[in-house]
Amino acid sequence: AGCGGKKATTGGGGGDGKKSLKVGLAYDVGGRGDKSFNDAAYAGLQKVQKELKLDVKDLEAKEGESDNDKIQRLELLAKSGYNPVVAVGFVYATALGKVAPKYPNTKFAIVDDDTIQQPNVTDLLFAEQEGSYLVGAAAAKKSQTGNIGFIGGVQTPLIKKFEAGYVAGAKKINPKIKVQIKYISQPPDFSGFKDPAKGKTIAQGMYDQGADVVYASAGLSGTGSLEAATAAKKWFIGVDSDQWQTASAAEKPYVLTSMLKRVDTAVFNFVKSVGDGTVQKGDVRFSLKNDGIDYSTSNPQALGDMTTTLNDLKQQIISGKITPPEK
Amino acid sequence: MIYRLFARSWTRTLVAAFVALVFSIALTSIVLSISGFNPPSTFQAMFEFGKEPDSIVNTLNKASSYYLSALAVAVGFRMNLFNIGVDGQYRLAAMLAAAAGGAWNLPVVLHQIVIVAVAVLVGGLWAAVPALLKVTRGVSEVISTIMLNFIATGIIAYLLNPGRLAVQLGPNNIGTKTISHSGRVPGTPFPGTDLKLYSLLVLAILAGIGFWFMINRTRFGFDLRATGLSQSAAVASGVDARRMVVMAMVISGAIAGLIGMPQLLGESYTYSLNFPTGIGLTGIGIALLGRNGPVGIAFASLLWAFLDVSSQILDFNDIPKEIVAITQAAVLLSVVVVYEVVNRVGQRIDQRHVAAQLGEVAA
Amino acid sequence: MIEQEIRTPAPDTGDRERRRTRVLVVGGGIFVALILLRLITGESDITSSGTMGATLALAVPIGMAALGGMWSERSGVINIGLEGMMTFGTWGAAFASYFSGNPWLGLLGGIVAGAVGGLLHAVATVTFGVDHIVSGVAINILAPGVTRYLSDLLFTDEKGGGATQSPPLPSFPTWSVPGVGKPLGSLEKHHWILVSDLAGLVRGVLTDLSPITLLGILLVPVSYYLLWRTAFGLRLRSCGENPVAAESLGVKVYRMKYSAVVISGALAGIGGVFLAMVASSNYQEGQVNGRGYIGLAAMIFGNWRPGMVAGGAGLFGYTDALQLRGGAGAVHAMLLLIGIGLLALAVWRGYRRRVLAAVISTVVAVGVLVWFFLTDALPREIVTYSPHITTLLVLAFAAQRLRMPAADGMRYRRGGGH
Amino acid sequence: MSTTEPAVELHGITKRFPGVVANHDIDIEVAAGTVHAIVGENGAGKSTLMKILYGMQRPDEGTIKVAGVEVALHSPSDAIARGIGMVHQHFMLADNLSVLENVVLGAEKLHGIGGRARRRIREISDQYGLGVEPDRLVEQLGVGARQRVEILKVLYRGAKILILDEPTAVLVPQEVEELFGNLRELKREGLTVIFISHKLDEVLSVADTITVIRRGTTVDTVRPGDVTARQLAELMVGSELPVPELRESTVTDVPVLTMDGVTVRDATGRAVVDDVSLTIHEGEILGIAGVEGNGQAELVEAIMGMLPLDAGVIRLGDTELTGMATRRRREAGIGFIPEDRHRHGLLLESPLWENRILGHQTRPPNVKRGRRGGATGGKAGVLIDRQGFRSDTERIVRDYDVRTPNIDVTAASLSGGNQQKLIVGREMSNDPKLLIAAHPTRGVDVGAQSAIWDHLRHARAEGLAVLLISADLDELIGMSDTLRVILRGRLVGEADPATITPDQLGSLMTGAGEGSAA
Ligand SMILES: Nc1ncnc2c1ncn2[C@@H]1O[C@H](COP(=O)(O)OP(=O)(O)OP(=O)(O)O)[C@@H](O)[C@H]1O
Ligand SMILES: Nc1ncnc2c1ncn2[C@@H]1O[C@H](COP(=O)(O)OP(=O)(O)OP(=O)(O)O)[C@@H](O)[C@H]1O
Ligand SMILES: [Mg+2]
Ligand SMILES: [Mg+2]
Repeated sequence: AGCGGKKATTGGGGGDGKKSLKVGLAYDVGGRGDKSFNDAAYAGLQKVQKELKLDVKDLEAKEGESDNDKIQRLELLAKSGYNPVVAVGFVYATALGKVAPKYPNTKFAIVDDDTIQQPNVTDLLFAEQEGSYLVGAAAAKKSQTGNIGFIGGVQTPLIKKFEAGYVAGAKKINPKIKVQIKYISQPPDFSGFKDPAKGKTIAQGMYDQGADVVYASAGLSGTGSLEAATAAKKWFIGVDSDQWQTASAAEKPYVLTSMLKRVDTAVFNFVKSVGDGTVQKGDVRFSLKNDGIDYSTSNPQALGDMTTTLNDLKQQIISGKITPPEK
Repeated sequence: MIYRLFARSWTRTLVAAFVALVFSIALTSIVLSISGFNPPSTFQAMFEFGKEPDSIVNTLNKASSYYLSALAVAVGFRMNLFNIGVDGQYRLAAMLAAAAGGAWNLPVVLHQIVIVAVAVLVGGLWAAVPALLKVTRGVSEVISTIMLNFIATGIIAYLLNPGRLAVQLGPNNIGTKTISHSGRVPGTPFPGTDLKLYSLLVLAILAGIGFWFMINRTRFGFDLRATGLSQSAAVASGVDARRMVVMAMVISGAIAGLIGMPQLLGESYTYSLNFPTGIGLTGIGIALLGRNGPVGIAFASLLWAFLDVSSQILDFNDIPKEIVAITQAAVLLSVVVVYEVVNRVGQRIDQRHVAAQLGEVAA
Repeated sequence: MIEQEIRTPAPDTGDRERRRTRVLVVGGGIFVALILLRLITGESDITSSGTMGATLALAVPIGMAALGGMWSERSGVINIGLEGMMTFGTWGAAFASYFSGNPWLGLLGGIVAGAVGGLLHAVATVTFGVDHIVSGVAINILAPGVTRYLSDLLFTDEKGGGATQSPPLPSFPTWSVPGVGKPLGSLEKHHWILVSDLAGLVRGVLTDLSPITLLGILLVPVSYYLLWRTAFGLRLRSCGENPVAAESLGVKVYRMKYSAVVISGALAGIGGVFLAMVASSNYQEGQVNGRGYIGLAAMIFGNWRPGMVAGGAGLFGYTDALQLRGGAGAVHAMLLLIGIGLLALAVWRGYRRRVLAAVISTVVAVGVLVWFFLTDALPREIVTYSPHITTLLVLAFAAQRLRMPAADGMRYRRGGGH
Repeated sequence: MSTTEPAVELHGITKRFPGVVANHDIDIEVAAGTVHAIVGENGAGKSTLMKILYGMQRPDEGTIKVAGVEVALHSPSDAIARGIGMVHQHFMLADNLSVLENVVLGAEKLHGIGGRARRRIREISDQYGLGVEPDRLVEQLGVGARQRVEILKVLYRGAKILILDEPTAVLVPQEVEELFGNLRELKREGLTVIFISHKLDEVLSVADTITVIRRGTTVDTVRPGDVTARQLAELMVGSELPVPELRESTVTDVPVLTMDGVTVRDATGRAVVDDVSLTIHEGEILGIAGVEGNGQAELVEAIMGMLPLDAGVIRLGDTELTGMATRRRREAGIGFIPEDRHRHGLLLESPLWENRILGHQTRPPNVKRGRRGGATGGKAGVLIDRQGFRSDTERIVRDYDVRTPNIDVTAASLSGGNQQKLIVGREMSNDPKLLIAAHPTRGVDVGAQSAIWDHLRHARAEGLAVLLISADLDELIGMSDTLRVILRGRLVGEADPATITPDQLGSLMTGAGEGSAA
């Protein structure tokens, strides 16, 4: 946030003659800078701002807040003429379910949830298990010890999806592979997404016990795991965004790949479709098929020739020959 | 005149609160100015937003949980018992009550009563653990309740699993089975908004009255206060200090059990991954701000909730809304300091007054 | 009055010696028990260098908080605000190191930020006589608000920063005792009884040390020396035992308490520096995550004495390391140790004719052992909190033997004595 | 003895506390190399004056000269630097530190805190025959030894002027003699001693000069040869002293309190109350004499149920008290005037009417009667009766002459005597059968003192049984029907108050004259 003065706090109900959209976005707890899906959503928003030249407004959530706070946040955006409005994270499900019917002319989207049945709500869903499957395969290919690790930030259904895909992908390459699995915290304690110290300790433990590739699906805690990888000179797999990009020069060589969850693409496409009038109602599924899910190839030295195998698997998933498990 | 002003403890509290508020507003303004924002327009934006019907409802709803939480803390504070564990107590209580409410289908009224009773029971029992550790093993309740907060999280995590007490609520959310209509308490409409007031706000009011009555009108309340004012004098007067510790802690935990009820029965109907957390810790601050009195706490929780709610507009105006946290902390710290000073001045004036009235010059 | 002294023991010249032996015996005993446990259960991680290293890394921030608490309470001021002071420390470290690019300035920044928190506590408790717990709680509420506000102001426009975190920070160089890592590492691999365990222990403690870890370890004997072997320390402790007496002998009680609480904050700040810059590579909101409170528990467990306080932090760090690295298996193995320990306690109590206590211990011990033999692993959710459960259990068994400074937590007014 | 400058001169010293003028225009000159006594009643302002001289408190007005030089004493260190040392009325020792640490504290520059200091302490201890062992924890020491540590503390700092604030209060006569021997020794070495007491015979025996303080101001300075104890007393009080005495005996043969083989052990297993048996009858005041710290406090707490018994039986009338909770004992008819009214008798920050409830929480007029009254004797209700105790507080204030503007002021704002009268009034309410009175007139002014004695005499005539504990031997002898002596937790002797003198009682208290003097 810059030192801006007051922007419009109240506004007409979006009824200006010009059809210039104002885009609102409400983050999940953690907000901008979580190196995870909030950040990805922000990236999408920036793209909207840059390429579509639209007015944007992003609001943050507070830890431990109630549904009413979320309702007010969404209403604040809708009431002030922001349209479309994107809610980042399933935590907004209940709130959006109540707000959406009140603003039938506003287009809403929610990330990671499909429980709201409203005509003006688009669900942005991701097949994380598909991307995880691919990086699992990459890990198994890369591993010389036949021992790899998975670190989950918080043991929620969402993160378990990552785990399931990863394990299945690894087993596909090497059925006898050993996968060490560890979650940092348990819901409702969400500190596991932001405790790099523990992310580091756990990764160290995994490397000490023979793993040579670790996949951290743990938000910020993953940065600790990457440090451990660098110290141990072993492999690390990032999540959500391409962590090779944000890694330091010393760390880059150890980032094998990242599982990409294109929340940015999803947000951008959704906003664009609202502008085009081609907005899709109901579920929009992002997967390998439509590039909403992918793996990164920013460290080609590390990946070497395994890309062929991975791309082959990717095709099999897209074509439906392989269906990575969600649980 | 000054004597009159300082004669009663509630006037002292009022003076302290006022001074602290002025101080905090000044401090907040300074911080805002230094960061390049305009304090008056910031406050005005907060105020404008805060008085919208939506905000009022949200403030009142929030204040009801805060109030119960602070009350729970205050029961302990009144006898110098630091129940830092309200947070764990209310979360565990809300979770188990939600699970019970979802699992058992009972007729209306009975259903609600059972849910609330489970919450009260769980809260009280969980609070009994540190109490018993204190009286039998001499473990400081400050440390044990902090540890028990963590352990409560572990227990909740263990139970809140599909196959145990949880069901899948959405692709990414789990929670206890949703409580059926017979167990819910419909909200009360409020003019100008379709947000509803939690009807169980009345629980907070009742608890407040009960607390006031207990402290000021019952023997138990007297014993409680006496123990807080001077444990040695209370023991000499026949108060059983160990029993008081257990009783106060259990009552505190029982009230803590109520914290989640307005939200649970009036809004979410399930204890899921996004059930509000941390209210127990907020309650500590509010209890201190309200000087552990039922009326003071009411004002304090309203103020706190108002600041929380209206902070949303700051974000909207690109002002870091954490300024509110600074205001809250400043109010809190300054109110305890100012109260200490006011109290000391008050006592001195008191003694002078007594001496003057009696015309005593020498010792 | 001579007759009243008849019962007093002979001058305690052997006291310190005895205490030192006891520390060695207890420490050695635990170590041997762990080795046995490793043999029985086959969980090699129980004594591995990795576990020891992780123990150290997890124990340092807690130990710093605990040491800070000890300084403060030795002067008679309860410091429950350690959590907030650590938070200040994490932020101060991030601010100073990021904008200067120098990790050492980060250390300084963390120390100063923590000390400022301590100063605030001192002003409230010493000068204004506010209840110590109340002031501490207020500081714990203040710290996250202030740091978040400042982060929003200062970090959001930096690459990788935000309202809840700082950009990546410069890191400290690490250091190993030369010539130790390799040979010990190969020794450790053999899983020879005792030799490998010892090698693991030594290697874990002597390799890949950050300067902050070294500083933390060093501060334990330094604290001991300053508090028990210098005039300053004597004066400081006297304020925690009997401030009126201290004042009557010309000790500047306020000044001592101020120093102690500010030092306490600075130590907590070092804990924060460790969290932000060594354990991870950036400041992160909520990073302290209760470690200040746990430090307080470690301090109580350590009976307000540096050696034992460090031991308390170590115990917590060890349990945490075990649960994070080994997870359910290793912690499950610990059940066996707890069960046997409790049985031993029961026997000892029976020997001392404390029948009820012996019976209770036996019942608990049998319960734990049955649990061990009937299950293969503990629920993951519970294992995560095994350090907290351990702390609670340890306090429940040890609390009565503890002795806090006599005037700890009391409000003291200058000239307020009789 | 040089007759140059006086060692200390105090001129026009005034010190005000909120509501109290503790010192008012005080003038004293202390000649070097003498023992100068300052006498005055409880609360006359002696300690305050000495704290001013020791830099612990700043005077509001007045000047202080040490060896002819005017000084400003901002802290004890200033005083210490000028060779002034003080042994306080209440020991200033940290229990959990060693003797060595207590002694060197604040004077570490002299000989460090290690071996040199230890040697120096041994030296001083040997020189004055103090018998102090540097490495022992203070908590392991008895009262006498603690006092010698205090004196050593002062000597260690090389003090030339020694202030002793009521050093004899906790000593028995024989120990007092030893102490006076030490003081004379100090005087011979050229030290100046300022000695505070309100025990006149002691003062007359040891002092070279005596200054009398009354109500905060100096009234006269005299030489011991020129006055009698009686004259000195009248200077102190400004009027005739009230005398504690009982008229005819009202003792009946109805036992009220019976203790049989009562034993209480402390945490270390030592018997602090050892096989105590006694009986108090209706209309009888039984006094317990003993040096402080010989089990009196524990005895009282055992009767009140605040300490568990290790052996023995306590009965009130026919009711067995053993194992009964404190509250039940109070309900059974025990009133309790505690030794330390601030710790055990009052809620200082609460108004007087709330203090009326304390200790009587279950009885009218403080609580409303429960529903199930009648047959079971009216079980107390759970609600307090505001009207009831407010008006009863008014009654106590009236009947016991508690000086207060109203009953809404806090207990803390009353003077000590008035606080004590409130407690006495409260404990006499609800017609107790037994009153435990521990130091009932300690720290109370003369008027209040005789009022409290009157109340005790009156209640005794009506059949009250009283257990009286006091350090004031005149009070004990004057007010008791029966006297027992406690030593190291055991009742070691019985004395007849009609014939015994304070001196004889004193030797019984030390165990010198074992057995019965009656
Ligand atoms: N971290 C440390 N590193 C090295 N030695 C230490 C450390 N801490 C304490 N010691 C030494 O170990 C001994 C025991 O430590 P501890 O502080 O627990 O005992 P203590 O009870 O304080 O001993 P003392 O009687 O000397 O005061 C101390 O005498 C001290 O010299
Ligand atoms: N710090 C204080 N604050 C308020 N009043 C005080 C303080 N210290 C002493 N006083 C009051 O000043 C008066 C004189 O007290 P002081 O202790 O000097 O008397 P004393 O002559 O030493 O009595 P005693 O023989 O009981 O020791 C008393 O009324 C006491 O209550
Ligand atoms: Mg030590
Ligand atoms: Mg005195």
